[in-house]
Order: sequence, then structure tokens, then C-alpha cells
Amino acid sequence: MPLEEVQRLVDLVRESGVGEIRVRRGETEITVKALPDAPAPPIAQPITEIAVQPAEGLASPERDGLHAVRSPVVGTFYRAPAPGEDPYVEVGDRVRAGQTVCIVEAMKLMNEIVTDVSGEVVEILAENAGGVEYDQPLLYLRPDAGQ
Amino acid sequence: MPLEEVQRLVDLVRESGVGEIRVRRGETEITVKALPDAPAPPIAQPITEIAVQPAEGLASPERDGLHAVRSPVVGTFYRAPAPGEDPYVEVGDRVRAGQTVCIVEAMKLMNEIVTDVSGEVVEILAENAGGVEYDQPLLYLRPDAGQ
Amino acid sequence: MLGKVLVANRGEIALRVIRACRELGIRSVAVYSTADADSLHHELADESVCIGPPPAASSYLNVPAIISAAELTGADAIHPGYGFLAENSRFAEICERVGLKFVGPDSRTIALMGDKVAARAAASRAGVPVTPGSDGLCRDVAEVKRVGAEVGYPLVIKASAGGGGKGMRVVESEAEVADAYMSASREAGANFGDGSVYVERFLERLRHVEVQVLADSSGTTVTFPERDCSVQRRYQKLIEESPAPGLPQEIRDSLMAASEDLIASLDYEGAGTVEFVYSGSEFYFIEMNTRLQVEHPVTEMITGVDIVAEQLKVASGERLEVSDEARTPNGHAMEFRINSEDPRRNFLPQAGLIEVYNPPGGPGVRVDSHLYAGYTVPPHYDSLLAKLIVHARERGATISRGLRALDEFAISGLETTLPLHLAVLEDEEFRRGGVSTGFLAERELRDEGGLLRLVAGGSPSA
Amino acid sequence: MLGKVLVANRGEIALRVIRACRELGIRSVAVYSTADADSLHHELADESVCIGPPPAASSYLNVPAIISAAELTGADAIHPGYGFLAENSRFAEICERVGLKFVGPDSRTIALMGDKVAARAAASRAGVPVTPGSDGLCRDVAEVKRVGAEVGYPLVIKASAGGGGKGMRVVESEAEVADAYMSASREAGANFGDGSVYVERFLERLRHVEVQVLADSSGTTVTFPERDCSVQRRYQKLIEESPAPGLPQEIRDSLMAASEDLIASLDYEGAGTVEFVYSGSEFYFIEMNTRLQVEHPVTEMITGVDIVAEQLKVASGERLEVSDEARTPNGHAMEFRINSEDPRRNFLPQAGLIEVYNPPGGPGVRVDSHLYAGYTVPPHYDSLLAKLIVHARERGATISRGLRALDEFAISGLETTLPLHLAVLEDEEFRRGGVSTGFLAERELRDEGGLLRLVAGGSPSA
Repeated sequence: MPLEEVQRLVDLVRESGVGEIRVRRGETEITVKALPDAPAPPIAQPITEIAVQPAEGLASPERDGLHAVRSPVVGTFYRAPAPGEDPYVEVGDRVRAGQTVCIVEAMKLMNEIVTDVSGEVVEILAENAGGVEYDQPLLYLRPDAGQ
Repeated sequence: MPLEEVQRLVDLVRESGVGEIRVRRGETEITVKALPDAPAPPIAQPITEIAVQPAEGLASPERDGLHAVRSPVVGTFYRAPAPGEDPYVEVGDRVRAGQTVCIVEAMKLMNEIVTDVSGEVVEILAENAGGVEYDQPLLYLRPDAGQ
Repeated sequence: MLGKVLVANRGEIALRVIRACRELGIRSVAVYSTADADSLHHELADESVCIGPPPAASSYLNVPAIISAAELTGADAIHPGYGFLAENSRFAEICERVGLKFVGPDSRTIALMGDKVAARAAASRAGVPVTPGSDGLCRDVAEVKRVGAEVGYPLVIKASAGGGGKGMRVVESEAEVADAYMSASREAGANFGDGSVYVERFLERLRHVEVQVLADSSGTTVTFPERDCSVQRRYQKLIEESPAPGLPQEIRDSLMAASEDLIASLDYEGAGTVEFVYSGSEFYFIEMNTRLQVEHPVTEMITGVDIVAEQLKVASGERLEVSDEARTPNGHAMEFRINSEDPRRNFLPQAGLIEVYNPPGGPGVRVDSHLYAGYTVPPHYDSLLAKLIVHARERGATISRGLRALDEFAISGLETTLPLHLAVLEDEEFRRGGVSTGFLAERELRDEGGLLRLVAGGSPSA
Repeated sequence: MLGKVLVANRGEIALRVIRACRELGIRSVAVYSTADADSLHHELADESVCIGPPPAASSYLNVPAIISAAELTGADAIHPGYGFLAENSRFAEICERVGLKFVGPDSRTIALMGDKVAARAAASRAGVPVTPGSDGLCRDVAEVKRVGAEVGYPLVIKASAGGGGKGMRVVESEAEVADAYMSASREAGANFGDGSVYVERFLERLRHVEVQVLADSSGTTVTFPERDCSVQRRYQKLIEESPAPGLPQEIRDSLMAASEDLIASLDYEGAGTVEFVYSGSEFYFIEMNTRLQVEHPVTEMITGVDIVAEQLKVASGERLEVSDEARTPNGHAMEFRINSEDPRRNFLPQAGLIEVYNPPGGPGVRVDSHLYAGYTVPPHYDSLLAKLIVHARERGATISRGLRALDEFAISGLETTLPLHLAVLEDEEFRRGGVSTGFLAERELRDEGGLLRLVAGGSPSA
């Protein structure tokens, strides 16, 4: 089948809103389909024991107007530089871009987590001394206006 | 099949609200489907040998304004009461409701197929002495106005 | 070898036969009702013919349409699958008359085994133990009482033409005989057009065991290790396994020998199943199914024999060639019937669109199913959606594999028996093995945080 | 038994390990990149941890992230699957140091076998035949020429750190040595950070055969019947089968004995594969893979042994208990790698949405795959979508079953190697059995009415 005809079939599908066109001529079969909305991923049957790890947070979406500081590594989240010391930040604190807001320890290495926006700390999401995944939101900032 | 005919099938699907149109004519098969809410059925991989039974027609929908006389049984289609005799009907003939228009033989029984509408024969779809499936359209009538 | 086989069935079993045909180089013809126009058996067969409207009586039970389809397509044999026309001796006879090979035994054998009283007599003649009871039909209440006095109560009254628990009544004492006789006979008449009944001693805490057999036209017979099908709900099997847990080898040998004696006495041909009840260390013949059974894959998994391929070879006139190793179970297999029934709502049948379908994979897992995502389960036919069969080296590992595979099996759009199977596999008594047919009736299903669990104390009617 | 195992992999092999864990009652931890947030291994594991962004170097090869995930979740072992970190001795060493059991041999054995020259020497010491060639590394062109004069041309120059055909050059005569040496060494340096090479006689029309081995920590070893993996494209295996067609029993015995000698000499632990070339009636050691292989299911199908479960048991310190029957092939099995590559466009890799996914079912069919309808294949990782494994009583029936199952396998949304496998199974020479590794290169793929066919006369570069 000449390509011009196939092109016309494609146009037909697009313009008509019809889902699928199939043409078979002798040994040749041509199918033209409009893209369907993707089906949902399969929902596995409930697992007999589901262990919900309290610290195993899942990535939360950005909240309206808020900025999430996310973990760049898998590790353990700490709010303070060392046990007994004051936390880097508390809810309500103002922070500047470049300021350390917490630590994620991985392989005995303390990774200082630095915010790249200035603003006010509105929520601390991870639990102190709990595990965090890659890309997990650690805290929410309300960015300063005009950034 | 010319593309104009495909265009007409597409229009038909859109206008008729019918879910699917499939036409197989000899080696040519054309399918037109309205967009389903559900994902399309799986398309099996091409089978090594595809035997297209020329007589193995698939159910076609009503065409705009036309009435299909369908086979009520699986069997063999005959246009005439016996070999050598005249066909019951020819294209262009006018038929009355209750009139026999063809025969489908099944298990050595001759089933006279009777039309339940009056009108003009516009197309004979099945092949004489060929096999027909249940519900397969045998011929198209244009019903008389006012029916 | 046969050249072209028409498969007079639908659903997973039609697919099973079509697959066997393709592997043997036999062309396959599917027949389908208008309700099955999107079905996989219609898609995957080499040819297909629409035979009628949705009601089974007008399509899958429509003998003239099926014979016509076979003639139109030039098929030389018909495989009936199970259900529908598979044990209809009249259909087998019509096939014989019009020169179509019916894949199964001859019509007289089907008729003989279809008559429960005659089958019992045939088993007796072949030296196969039958449950103590009436010699033949019981024509009146007095005759039932006479049998009762002889073999003792409780008794069970059964329909001669019966099956599936229809026309069956348990009688605890002589006082109940009259009422039970009348109602069993009435129900049998209504369901099978034949009100005749017979009587057997009622065995309690019995297990359902059965022996798969194969025979060719030259008299070679093979019997396989038994299947245990005791997990049933209202006489419908739900889980089948092989070998039967804890069954002594000498009982296995006796079951297989008895089955072999029976089919030899019948000049049997093709596949069949001899069904027994097993109680204490005794077993008794119940009936013989002269066809392929739903649970045949359990035997295939532990023996490596392709039973459907053997059926087709035998129907082609070939000799059976099954090695002696197939008589010894290799590991342990279990089948779970995934039905479109809602176990939370008294097994209400479900029909409708399958949104997600993702069967489990990996080692020791087999799935026989006609489902696919986007398929609509029609409301007209039986509720079997899929068979999940698992195989491992021993029963404990088979149960673990079953739990894993059931857990992975993703079907959405309608409710299924998947959670029921998970509940059974978690049950202590089931895990020990050897449960009786009362297993499910003695338990209640309870929903615990979205998961089903079986708890003791169900009513016998459950 | 281990309590919790972290699976440091993705795709079908992560699922395979998670399934084995579940069946053994071991808790599983999946790790996944942000590109795999919708993946089945993440869905089906008991716990899971996101370890990094899409590039493998930042996620599946990110050792600190994986070790941290194991520590956070309290895993006591790591199963590396195949690929990624599976043969990284440094990773195994880190696991050992931090007290995580690495499911595989110790880091020194991995390092030893990862160095092709050292592995060759180890095989030689164990009495396993190696291809005639240099005793160790060839440090200059003159040394290659000296070997050439000794063992004859053609020769093949190979990278010591190599694999997958990288840093490999065939040399037809002494005149070609200088150029080939330089380019092989340069390519090896660029790909493996190590330009050292060694030299072997180049064997023509050879077959790739390999022996699966298992060993426990107390010195019990098991070897299995060989697999034949000669159907390759550019050194990538496409079809594997067991047993190797037409291989005499005495060669099988010798291959298994040689493999047993090698692993005994190494104090090996866990699963591994000893790879050989087989040409004429001679076989020579090529290399040993110190990990699970893609094609392990082929061996599982013909022996009934769950190799991944045995790996986990051995890693738990348990003894291997594999019956002697596993040393004899039971039937014949074949695996087809279904890759997201378009065989009509020079195997162009494909990524994107899987619209339809319906794997085949029925007897003798196993599918290992992480696909589901609606899954999006990410462009970041290897192209293996699914493994279809078929098993039957003999090779002819296995091929028929393979054709049937490949035909049924419905994947839409992207192109796959499904039609290539159908073409191979229709090829006369393949059907006879025993093709050499040049099989695909000697053929061209031709599209005939939508179906692919192999025709003789491909170029050696195909």
C-alpha cells in the first residue's frame, strides 16, 4: 500500500475520532489506531502481611506555592549536627539559599543538605533519625516573594 | 477496497453509533471501530498461515437505510430452490414481507429464508453454494417508504 | 493424524484444545456465539464459525449448527471439551453417523456411564468396589426402607441421571425416607427429565479422589496417580491437587488398578476420569466422567504427559506412548479455579469488563485462561475465568508457590474467587492435608481488613 | 534461613528473586530508580527504597545508596541478580565488610574469575581444557606473533577484563597482528579501563555450551546438564536450550566433570556457570560467570530444581539437597529472549508504553517478565522485556510449543524480537539442531508478507 494511502488513513483516524482502522489486502494488513488513554497499572492482590515502615516515606507532590527540599541520597535523616545539639531549623524559621537545613547520613558520611531557595520553614516531613529514600521530600519552605 | 469506501465506513461508524464495522471480502478485510472506553482487545501475532475462507463472512452492520436479511442458521446458502432453477430474487427485484428470498441448507434441511420487510433488493452478499454463519447478512433490501 | 478438528466449546478449555491442535499441526475450527465474538478462542483458532445467539441452548448446545459448521469447514473430528455436549451420547452418536470422529469414547460407553445406576453395576462387574446400597433403581419408598434396613443409616438418595448435587437427599433415619424420596425424585425429574433414583450408604468425612485414565483403540490403557478434589463448595470443585495428601502407596496402587480394570472392561477409548469417595482406608466408585476434566492440568504437571495431545493422537488412531514414569507422581501440583463469583456476597456471579489482567509468572506456574485486559465476561456461561496451576517438589513448597502466585494474580473489573483461595491456603487443616468434602461447609468466610479468612463453624448449607 | 534480602536489581530478574524470597518466607526489599517508580519489582516486594535517578550509574550501580538501603531496612543479605553489580568484586567485598551476606561466591573468587587470563590459568590448573593460546597476557605484538607461530592462525585477541565481544579481534595471518593488537588493546582500555589482552586459537563453527553449577559452603557441588546458547546476535544470546541438540552423552559427562573439578578447586559457593566452546568433538573453557544467568530457567525446566531458591538456601548456610535425578535432563526446554528491539530496523532499541500485554499460557509454558499493560518501558536500561521458556518431552515438541506460544504472545506499543524467534524456529538448520554461533550472522532477515524469515547469505557483521 502506498504511503500516501497510509497517511490518509492516519488523517482519517485523527479527524474522525474513530479509534482504529484496519485494512488487510492479501497478505498485507494495516492497522491505524488513535492513541487510547493508558490503562491503569495492575493492582496487585493485597499482600498477606503488609509491613508499613513508618520512616519509609513516599515522594509527596509539591504543595501549592511550597518548595520541597528533597534528599539527594538514601540515608538517615538528622535535624541537628550532633546528638544533643540544636536542630538546624525549626518550623517558622527563615532560611537563606545556601543554608544547611538538615543532614542525611549515608555510609557513615554526613551529607549537609542545603536549600537552594530562601524562605520560611513551614513543615518538617521526615522523622529525626529515620530512613529516607532518594528524592524524598524532607521539609517544605514557603519561598520568599520575588524569587 | 477503494479508500472512498473506507471513508464511508468511518462515517457510518460515527453516525450510526455502532461499535464496530468489519468487512471481509475475499482476501480483503476492513475493520472500523468506534473508540472504546476499554483498551482494545489484544492483537495476536500474525499466524503463520492465515486461511481466509472466502465464504466465512463476518457479521456486518445495517447500512444506512438498508435492511439486511440475515441467516438464522449455520449452513449453505442457495439463491435458487434447486440447481438449474431461477434464483428466488435478483438485484433490483421488489419483494414483499413474507416472501422467500433464498435458502440456507443445514443438516440436509432446506430452510427457506423469508424477508420480514417489503422493499427492493439492492445487493446479494453471500455467495451461492457457499457457507454462511449464524447472523451473517445474506442480502440487503431498501425498505419501502412508510414501513 | 487428524487434519482438522472443530472445538465445540468456549473459554479456557476451547483455548486448551486449540493450543494442543496447533502444537500437533492439526488445523482448528472454533465455534462461537454472538456473545463470544471478542473471545480468544475465536481469535486464536485457524478458522471460526458463528453458530448462534448467546443462550447456550441456541449455540454451544445447538447440535445442527455445530455439525453444519464442521461440514462447512471440512473438519474431520469434533473435540467437545467438558460441559456442553461433552457427555451427550446423542451428540456423539450423530457425529459417528455423519462420519465425524468424536474425540472421546463411543456413544454407547457415554450413555452407559451417564446412567449412574448402570455405571455402578458396570463397576461392580469389573470388580471395582461400590458403596453399599441398592442394587439398581429404587422404585418406591418401601424399597429405600429395605436398603436402609440392610446397609444402615444415614443413607443418601441420588438421581440416576444426576450430577452436581441435584436430586440428592441425605436421610438420617427411616422416618425421613418418605419425604426425602419424594423430593429427590421430583428434583431429579425437574432437572434431568428423569425422576429415577438409587440409594447408597452415606459416608461421612469422605474425601473425593479420582483417577485420570487414557486408553487407545488397540486396548492400551494408562492410569495416573490420583487427584484429590475435596475442597468443594456446593458440590463444585474449587481446588484440586495431586497426589492426594497422605494417601498410602497401597491405596494409590489399588485405586489405579481398580480404574484400569474398569476401563479395560469397557473397551474404553480416549481420556476419562474414574471418581471415588475415600473414607477411612476404604474407597468406593462414584461415577466415571467420559471426557476431559477441568482439573486435568494437575496430572499433566506431575507426570509431564500432555493429556489433550494424547486424546487427539488416540482419536487419530495412534497408539498411546506414555512412559511408566508417568505412573509415579513427580512432585506435587495444585489447581485453583478462579471464578467470576464474589466470595464476599455469597458467591454472586459476576459479569462485565476485565479492566486489568496480569497473570502470575515465574517457575512452577501455569495459567490456563481466555481472559485479557479489555475482555468482557458475558453473563451467559459458567463462571470459570482462569485456572492457576502450581507445581513444586513437595506439598509445602506447592502451597507457598500457590500463595505467591495467587497474590500476584491481578484481575480487576469484577470480583473473583482469588481471595477465597488465599484463605484456604492459610487454613491450618488444609495445610496439614487430607481435608474432607465438608471442609468449606464447616467454615465461615470472614473479612479481616480486606483479606478473607476461614473460621470454623460454618453451617452445612454454606 | 535469611530473614530479609535486598534485591539489587530491576526488571524480570528482580521479580524472579522476589518470588523466590516470598516462597521461602524471606522478606524482600526492592530498590528502584525514579524511572522505575511504576515497576512490578517495586510493587511486589515487601518493602522498597528509591535509590536514585534514572541513570544506572546513579541508581542500580550506586553502591553507597544500595548499602544504605540495606542498612535502613535491616536486610541481612543482598542478591545482585545478573548484570549491574553481580560480578563486581569490590561490591561483594563491601558487603562482606559491612556484614551483609552477598548472595554469591566470595569477593576473591569473583575477582579471580573476572580476570579472563587468571580464570584461564585456574581452569588449566584444575585440569579443565582451555583453548590453545598464550599462557597469560600478551604484552606486545611480538608475543602475539610468537603464540601465532605456535598454535597457528586464525587467532583471536581478547581483552582480559572483557566480555560481550568488546576488545576482541580475529586475526587471519601474521600480517594482521600489529593492527589488531593495537585496536583490541585500545578498545579494551576504553571499555574496561584495562587494555591488557591475551590470545587464543580462533575456533570456527563453534557452539557455545555451558554448565550450570551450584555449591554450598560445606563443599557439596552439583552440576547440571549443559545448555546450548549458540543462537546469538553480536555476542548477545537470543535463544538457549537444554540439553544441547545431538551432544553425545560422553561429552555431557566430560563437561559436567570438568565443571565440577573447576568449582571444587575454587571452593566455590552459590550458583555459577562454566562456559565452553564446543567444536568438532572438543570443548574448551572460555570463562566462568560467578552469578545467576538470564537463561537459568532452561535448566530449572528440565531438572525441577529452583536455582534461585537453592542460591538463597546456600547463602543461609544450608546444605544443598539436589537429587541425582537432576543430573539427567527430563525432556527438552528452550528460552526465547523477548527484547524491546525492532528486528526490521536493525534491532533499534524501543522504549515506550506497552498498550497490550497478554502472555501465552497452557501446558509447558513459563513466562518471566515485569511487563503489564500500561507499563512504560524506560529508555535507560537493557532491552529484555520477557523470557518465554517452553518445555516438552522432546526437542521437536518443544519447537512446536515454542511456535504456538510465540504466536500467542501479544505485546503492542513497541516492536520486539518475537517475530525473529518465530523465524528462527522455522529455519531448517535450527530445526535439525546444533547450529554454530555464526547461525544468525550467516543469514539475512527478510520480511515476507509481514512475517520475518531467515534466508541464507547474511554478512558476518549482521
